[in-house]
Amino acid sequence: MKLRKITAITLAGAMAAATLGMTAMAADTDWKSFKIDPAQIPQEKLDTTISVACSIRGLENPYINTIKVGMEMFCEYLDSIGQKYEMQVLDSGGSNDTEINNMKQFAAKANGNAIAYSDPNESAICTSLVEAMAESGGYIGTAWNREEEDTVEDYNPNWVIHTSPDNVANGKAIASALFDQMGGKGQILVVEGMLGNTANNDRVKGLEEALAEYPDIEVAAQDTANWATADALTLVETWLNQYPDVGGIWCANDNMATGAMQALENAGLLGKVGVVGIDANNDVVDAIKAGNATATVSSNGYLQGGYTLAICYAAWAGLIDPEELPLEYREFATPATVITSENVDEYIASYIDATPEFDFSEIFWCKAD
Amino acid sequence: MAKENQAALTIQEEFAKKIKAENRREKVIRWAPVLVLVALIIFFTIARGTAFASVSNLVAVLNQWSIPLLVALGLTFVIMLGSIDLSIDGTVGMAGSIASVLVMNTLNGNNFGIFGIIAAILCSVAVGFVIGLIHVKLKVPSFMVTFAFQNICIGIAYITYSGTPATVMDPLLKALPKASFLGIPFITWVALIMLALCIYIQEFTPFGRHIYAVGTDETIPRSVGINVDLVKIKVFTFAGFLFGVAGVVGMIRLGQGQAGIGKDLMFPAQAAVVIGGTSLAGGKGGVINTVVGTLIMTVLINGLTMMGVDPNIKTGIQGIIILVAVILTIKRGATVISK
Amino acid sequence: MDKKLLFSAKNITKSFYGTQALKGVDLDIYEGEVVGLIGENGAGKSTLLKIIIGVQPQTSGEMTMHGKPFAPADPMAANKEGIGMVFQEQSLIVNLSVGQNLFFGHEKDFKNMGFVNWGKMYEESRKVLEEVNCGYINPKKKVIDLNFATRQMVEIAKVVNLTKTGHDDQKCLILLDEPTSVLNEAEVQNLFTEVRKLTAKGHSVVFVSHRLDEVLNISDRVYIYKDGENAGNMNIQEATEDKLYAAMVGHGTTTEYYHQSEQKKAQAEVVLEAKDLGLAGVFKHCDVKLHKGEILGICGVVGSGKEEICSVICGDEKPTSGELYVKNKKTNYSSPAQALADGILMIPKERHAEGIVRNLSVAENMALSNAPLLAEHGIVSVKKVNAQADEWIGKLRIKTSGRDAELISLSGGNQQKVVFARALASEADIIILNHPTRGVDVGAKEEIYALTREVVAQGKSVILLGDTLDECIGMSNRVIVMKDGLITGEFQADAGEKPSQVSIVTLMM
Amino acid sequence: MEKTKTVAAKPDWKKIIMKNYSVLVVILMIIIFTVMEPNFLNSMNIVNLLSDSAPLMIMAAGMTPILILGSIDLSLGSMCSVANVLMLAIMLGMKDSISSPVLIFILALVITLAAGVAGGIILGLIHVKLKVPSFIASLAFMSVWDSVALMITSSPVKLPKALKMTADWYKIQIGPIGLPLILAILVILLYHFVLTRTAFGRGIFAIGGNERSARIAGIKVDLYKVIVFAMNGFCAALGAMFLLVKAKSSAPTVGESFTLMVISAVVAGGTSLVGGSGSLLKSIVGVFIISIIKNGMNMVGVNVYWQKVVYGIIILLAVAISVDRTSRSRIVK
Repeated sequence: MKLRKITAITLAGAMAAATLGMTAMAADTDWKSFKIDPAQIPQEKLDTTISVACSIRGLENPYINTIKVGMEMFCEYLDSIGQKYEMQVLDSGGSNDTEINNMKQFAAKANGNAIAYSDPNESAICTSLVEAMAESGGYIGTAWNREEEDTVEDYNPNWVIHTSPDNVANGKAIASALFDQMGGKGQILVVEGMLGNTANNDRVKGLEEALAEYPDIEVAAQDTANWATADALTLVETWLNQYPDVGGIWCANDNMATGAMQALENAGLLGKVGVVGIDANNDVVDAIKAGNATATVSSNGYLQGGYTLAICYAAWAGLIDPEELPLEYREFATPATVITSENVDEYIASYIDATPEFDFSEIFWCKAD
Repeated sequence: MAKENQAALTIQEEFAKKIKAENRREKVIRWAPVLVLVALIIFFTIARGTAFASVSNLVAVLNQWSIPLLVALGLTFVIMLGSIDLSIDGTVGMAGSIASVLVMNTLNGNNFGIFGIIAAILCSVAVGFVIGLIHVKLKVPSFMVTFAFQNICIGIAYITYSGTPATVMDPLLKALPKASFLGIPFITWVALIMLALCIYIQEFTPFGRHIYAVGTDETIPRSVGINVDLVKIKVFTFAGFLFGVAGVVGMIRLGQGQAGIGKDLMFPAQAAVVIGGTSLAGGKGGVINTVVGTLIMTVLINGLTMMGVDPNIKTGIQGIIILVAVILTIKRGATVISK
Repeated sequence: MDKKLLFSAKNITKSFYGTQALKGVDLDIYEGEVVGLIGENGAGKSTLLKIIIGVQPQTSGEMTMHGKPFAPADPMAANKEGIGMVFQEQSLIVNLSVGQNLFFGHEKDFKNMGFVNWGKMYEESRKVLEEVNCGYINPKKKVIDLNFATRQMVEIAKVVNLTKTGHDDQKCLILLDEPTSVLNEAEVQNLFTEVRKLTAKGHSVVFVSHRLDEVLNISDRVYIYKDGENAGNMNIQEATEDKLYAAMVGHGTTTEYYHQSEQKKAQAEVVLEAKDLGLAGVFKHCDVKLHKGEILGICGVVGSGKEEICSVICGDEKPTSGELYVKNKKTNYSSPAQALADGILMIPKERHAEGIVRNLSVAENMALSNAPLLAEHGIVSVKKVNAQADEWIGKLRIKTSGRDAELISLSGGNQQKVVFARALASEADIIILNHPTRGVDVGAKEEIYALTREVVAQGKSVILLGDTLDECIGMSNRVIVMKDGLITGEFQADAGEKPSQVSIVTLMM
Repeated sequence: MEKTKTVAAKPDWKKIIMKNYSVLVVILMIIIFTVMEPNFLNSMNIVNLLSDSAPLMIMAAGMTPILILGSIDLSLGSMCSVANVLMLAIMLGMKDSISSPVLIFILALVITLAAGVAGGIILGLIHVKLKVPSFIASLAFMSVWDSVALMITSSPVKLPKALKMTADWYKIQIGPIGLPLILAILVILLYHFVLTRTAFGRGIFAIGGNERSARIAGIKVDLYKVIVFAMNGFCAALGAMFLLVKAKSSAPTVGESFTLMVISAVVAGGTSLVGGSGSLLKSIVGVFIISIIKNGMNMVGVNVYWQKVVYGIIILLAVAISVDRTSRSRIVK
């Protein structure tokens, strides 16, 4: 089980986030090993066409594509147990209003026989999405963005779970990896994602936390590249004229890290300046292996998309009652892996060279311990 | 005091004075874009010194200028018709994505080399042709046709690589972003060659004259027997060609093909064309104006990045400078109409 | 007639969307003659010319050119056969140079190794311009930098050249659709000289104009059309203005063209006074008084400043010196809207550019200036708008399919009538008529004159820039003459004491 | 005299249908989507269709007269973002000093609408007085407003629980139609009345048709233009409020995607981009065309990679069918 080994290198931050949810230390370990038993699903449920969806913010980012693939893997599992289903992707294109509309329309179509994974565009609209689903009687699991004051228990039973790879922790983890590689001192360039976006703000917050711990690291320049490769290339290209001695480049995602590396390559600095990003895009992972990039974070979109839907499915099929689930099994962290030169080979072997395989009947396998 | 002076003048003298003033104003208007550009360069040089005014930054500016220039050149002809093209974001991304999956890449076993690139450009030429055809034959406003094709082409770009963008592996293509000739980067050469082509078309072919005529008042060329519809279709097709070249160049520059290559190129290109002095009403302006316009935009972004302006207000400053530059190039007066 | 037939059209008809514009007209043109073509607006003159030049095909009927059947697919085909046309609306591309305009659409003739040889084109242009006595025009100049008269000459040069390309010995036919409307007297004479030169070489010219004196002056023969049908043709020797008028309108003419019997003396009250008014570089030191119930004519050549003085009074442009008093109140207008609030409204000269809104209906165009008057509590009454439209359509005999027709569907003269109706319907009591009868047929002219008389009888005042000098003198109570931006003379012109044309012209030139 | 007598206008059905192809497009799309996915017409989705389009509707109301003028406003979406974050920022600012949430909401709304009007006036004045074409002036303002929105709040903010009740009205239904859409349509009808039945409104059409003629005829061209831009700012701010209560949160980028969507909705309805013609009633239809396309595609579940392609093609078809071809002489740019 190579997967196990990698997930073992999880983030301290992510775990801290997980413990937040553990209000009552219910030692009900049975849930962890809970398995879907197809035999227990009533035939009428199996014959009902269930609408399956994942709501995403666009297709620019390869990470988001892995969520979609995760959903498709889960749907293969549904095939294997004889469940009828219809699958679709709701693309918001980065617009809050569109994402809410999409979810409402999806809910209306399915009439309650629906499960959805949602990556809210902004934490502020998380509950609006959940509400749309709850009103139709469908089941939804959210990931990433949610306001702190919100809890899944506000929308029992329809808001089944919320999983959160911790953006602050991710931002901090890659920053620390970068700073360590630089020997704890020097100048860095900061390439931010879209301004005003929750994920970006959290990641930058993580960077700032790390900066506080490394007093000799100095931010030479900081600007936005709107999550885009081309913008990052332009930005870094310009900066390199100004700060040729820079030691590292922190990027809020891997698309931008790709652009930063291209700029370094054009300037003949590739491999000499550390680059970090988040999302574990294939080209960045390859660059880590080649020694051209320092670190990235895999949030394992396959697992997020697939297992969130699996848990929602179990709720819809009546196998679990979300209200009975302990909170730690409804609000938890999914494993996130910091990929560095140390573990990059393993990651490539199991995720890039081979398509990962998951057993979706073990629905809580996705919970980071 | 001015009044007394005027009283002493005859009408003829006044007229001569007025014409002189008008000519002066005309000159200012004609040269305003260049003045803005020079002012920006001087300002950034003073503010950032050698970091801005260095050979390496000049190369960076040339690199960053190439794609906006290619795109804006295509747009210039469309705007000279009095039409508009919003398809840029899509066509550029589409051409780049198609090219990346046809040359040697990480996603599939294709290795069509130069033919892959030609095929990608042909795709966007085809899109330009179809846009022109629908616009002309179905009388759909160019705004709407190109808006629709912006979406269609972004979609096609997504479909080509279905998730993970293809990284270019072709050694020649990988080497190109670093390659330079006479100190000027390869991709800038591509842009400059296209620029020469555009100047040739605008200044030395009947087609170029016909574009002006159609933009001024299309009933006139029609009455002379010129096929106005064909002129329009040709312009959109040629724009498609330039967007395709921009897409391929973007792919080469990025080392990767993705829909995002074209993202956010469109509005800055529109701004660049107008800042340069090409009129949105059509019939006025040209390729050279666009060269200045795109340089202003590129230098502005480059300089503001170097200044380390708070990203939150950077776009705002850009907007204000665009506005100022345009205000300088505009004729005013009670009888002037602006839409 | 010993001359050779050059062009012939027999029984041409044309119907547009159900209306019959031409019901069967004929036109025979012999080599080396000038044929005048006259008729009221909508008589079918422009339609016939468009058919001859190939802009639109006829519904039925035959044409021959050089004795061969002739059916041009487009203007270029017509040019090849030796027919060229100067359109009523200017057809130069203002952002291109004179030379590029002259050879517009024929650039391929100068192509060399893929490049257009502009140098050669400009050389050719110079020759072409010299041929029509316009050698002073620099072919490299952009058209936008030329005045209207010069543009008109370029236009004529272009047509003359087009019809000659390739066939030096071929006889040409040149169609001039109201070519003189933007020219001053001297330029008209110059144009006529050119026309004569062309005909001396055996070429033929069709000349369309609403100015009968010009038609009589230049033509050898005159064709008259009425309502899309032949209404006769006559040699110039037998034609007089009265005869032509009778044939066009269909009933006897009145020599009391300007209704002078109804002309009343102006009242003493001054409604508008300009003191030392000036616009830098255009006119200055202008003192003008307008009395209640008066028609004040302003005469002058193009460029004398008479147009601009109207622009200033109606608020379109701000004066650079002097003062303007309206009803004893000092004013400082920055827009025509402010002038309208004081009761001043202008009927502009450039109908298409400044007069009409082409895609609005007849009724809406008429209500542009007085919409607030047609409103109750701020809400415009559609009933009133429609009633107003119906009233004026009747009064001015406007030919339209209805008050809801888009204005662009009307013929030029009828559009002008709509603009006229707008001014009369508004409550403005100082109306500036800037060439109110331009492009309007003789019958409608008379109606406009009668209405103008009616307007002043009601106590309103009018400033008139006449389309002809005759009109200006005939209509006005008083005439001001301008030259080079200064007022050079003033004449009382009440009925019975009209000044002579000569006395005015000497002050104009 | 008799030949010029005007004939009483008979209803010309052919012309009426040609002028209203966009309605046919809506009906056609409803039929096609229902055939493909019967749930398209289920009660819940009808409710969605009739309430989700409210923000788009209200913004289309502001944009339509601008297009009738022959102008364009590309800063609409960014203005909406500014109003969106501004309103919530004001609400949060007043939260501690004023106890009544309703009062807070109303005060914040009034200030926001005023800000929208002010923004519109600034843009209008720059366009009118400095003669900057609206396309480029609004393009510059798009950048400026984007920055202003980010300076007000750089991150999305949620409506605090204490004020959540102020968003409840958004879900009120009258029959199948949501209150927000009713409000939006009321605004449109009122504005439509103003446009067709006041001197101001008639002036707008005249200016769009021929600005010189309108000016010479004594229409207050500059004033009217500025008013139209101010109204557009007002509508953008109202739309921003709708988005705020709909999402129960504000975001500095919320309006971004609306600009082109609004313009395409208005044009799809049949208002021409060259100015002089158009109607707010047509824009209602146009908004439904866009909303139905988006809704229908989600209903049918188009493959995600194909979604944009399908969206583009349907919009193209819809506009190609509904574009006004009754005026033969019109030049399309």
